[in-house]
Amino acid sequence: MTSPLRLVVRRTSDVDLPVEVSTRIPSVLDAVHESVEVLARHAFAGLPTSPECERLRNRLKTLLCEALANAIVYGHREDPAKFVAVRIEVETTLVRVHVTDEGPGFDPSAVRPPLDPADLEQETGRGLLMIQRLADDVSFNPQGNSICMTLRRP
Amino acid sequence: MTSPLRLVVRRTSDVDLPVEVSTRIPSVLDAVHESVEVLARHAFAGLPTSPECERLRNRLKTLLCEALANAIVYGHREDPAKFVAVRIEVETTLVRVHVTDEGPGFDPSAVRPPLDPADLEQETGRGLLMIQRLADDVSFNPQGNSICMTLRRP
Amino acid sequence: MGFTATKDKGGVMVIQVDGQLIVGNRQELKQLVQEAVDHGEKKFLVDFAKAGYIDSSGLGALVSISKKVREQGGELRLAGLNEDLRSLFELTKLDTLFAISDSAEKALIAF
Amino acid sequence: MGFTATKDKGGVMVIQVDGQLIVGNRQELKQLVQEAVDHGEKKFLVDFAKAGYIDSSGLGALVSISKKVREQGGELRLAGLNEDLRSLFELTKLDTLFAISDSAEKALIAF
Ligand SMILES: Nc1ncnc2c1ncn2[C@@H]1O[C@H](COP(=O)(O)OP(=O)(O)O)[C@@H](O)[C@H]1O
Ligand SMILES: Nc1ncnc2c1ncn2[C@@H]1O[C@H](COP(=O)(O)OP(=O)(O)O)[C@@H](O)[C@H]1O
Repeated sequence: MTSPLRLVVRRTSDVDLPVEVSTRIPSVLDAVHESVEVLARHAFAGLPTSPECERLRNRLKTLLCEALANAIVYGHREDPAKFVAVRIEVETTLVRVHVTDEGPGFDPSAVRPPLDPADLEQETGRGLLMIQRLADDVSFNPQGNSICMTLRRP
Repeated sequence: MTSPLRLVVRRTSDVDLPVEVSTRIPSVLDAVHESVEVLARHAFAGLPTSPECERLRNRLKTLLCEALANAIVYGHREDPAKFVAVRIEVETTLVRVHVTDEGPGFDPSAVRPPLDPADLEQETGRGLLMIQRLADDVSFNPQGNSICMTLRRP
Repeated sequence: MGFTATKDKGGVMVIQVDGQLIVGNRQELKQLVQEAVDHGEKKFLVDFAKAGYIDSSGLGALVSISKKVREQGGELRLAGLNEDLRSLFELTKLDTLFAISDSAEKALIAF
Repeated sequence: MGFTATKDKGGVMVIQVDGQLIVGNRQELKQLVQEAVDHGEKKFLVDFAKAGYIDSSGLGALVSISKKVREQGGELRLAGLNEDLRSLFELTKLDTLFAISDSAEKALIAF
């Protein structure tokens, strides 16, 4: 004789919950790596470990490195008493990363990356170029001290 | 002949990065479970899966259930157009959970949980009691519509 | 998240709580027990061995179903509570209201 | 996070990038190569097979060490770049500056 079995499975509620992860990072280049790892961990918590998501994670980390380094070096002249504000909006279809410094800002449209063959041996100047190509969308506040980088989620 | 091996291991920077996880939850009781799971996932990202951390995680989830249910039912009368704001501060030694509703607030010191033997069959009234006993510290804003629950991390 | 109900050989409805018993799913538990009571079931065991967390609404639901079962001359037992879950019953004094066994096996013998 | 340098039988310094090459650790790479160059090493291979991400500071460091190695009459090759890492070299046009091989094995044959 088998015993009767009843299974009650609850409907899963379709909550589409946008979560924000934010922090303030001291303006020290040595803090960039740890900060990037911590932020990526919290922002992408629960993201599967598929190769596709791993790529998105690495893309986010590169973008964070670029924006943090610029905020620390140009925005704050590496003054450890100044903090870079990072806010990551995680939604179902996209991730928006805001990096804001307390510096004077700049005009991103005036930046010329070293793409000429004669300039390729320059060590710097490729940060914005990489941001513009790695992010699905990039915008700045009018002052130019706050960048917003958008990534579409796979 | 063995080849010479050199290993450069970078000093790990001791960044103690406080991270904040926040969201807004529609005032629907059916959204509580999913919200609690999502919040716990983001807040405790990277927390090891030791039994001790699992206990902390479950304690956080119970606390979130209590505070969210109260905000939704008493603060917002289950009006789905109103949102409960949740902000979780994650620091090395503690976690602080803020739950804020747009309601009138209340006086928590006036609440009497049903602890008398004659009252034990009451179905409700145990939420604040559980919060006070599960959290390491509890405080309210003066209006009583925002609770802050602190958990010490193991 | 959900409940699995199985009737054991001794005629006890064993209800396993899967994951959590909280404000979001306590209605399902109440409904499950109500239907079983309407069906004439008398003996209930709620097993928390696979439960991670419960809230005060979940405790309230247990108070409610235990009342319902007793009114019909039945009996409800709880089992499988880990240390933390058990402490919730203690701090609310509900440990004095419920018959709590360490394990489902022990509870089934006690019926 | 770090670099592992091994000298292979053919006299090539193989530098493995572990995890990432970014603003926070590029100085270590530059220092490592500088010391090896000072020591008379001529052939360098930077292997990215175990690297997850790099930033523009990391690319800058590669530009810098490749210049240094060339000035001493040496040779630097890159290998093990996955599709995403490789695309960073393409979009910065640095793929025209570096000798890039698919794998460390192929790069070692090319020296
Ligand atoms: N947050 C910022 N505040 C002020 N100026 C900035 C900021 N970010 C970038 N810049 C300016 O833009 C220029 C280009 O930056 P980038 O493309 O990242 O290259 P790099 O940082 O290697 O110079 C910098 O040299 C700097 O003048
Ligand atoms: N966010 C809130 N806004 C207004 N009143 C609240 C709020 N939270 C709790 N209360 C009041 O405190 C009382 C006790 O709450 P609680 O201990 O959680 O038990 P229960 O929710 O089961 O009634 C509630 O009945 C309600 O009157």
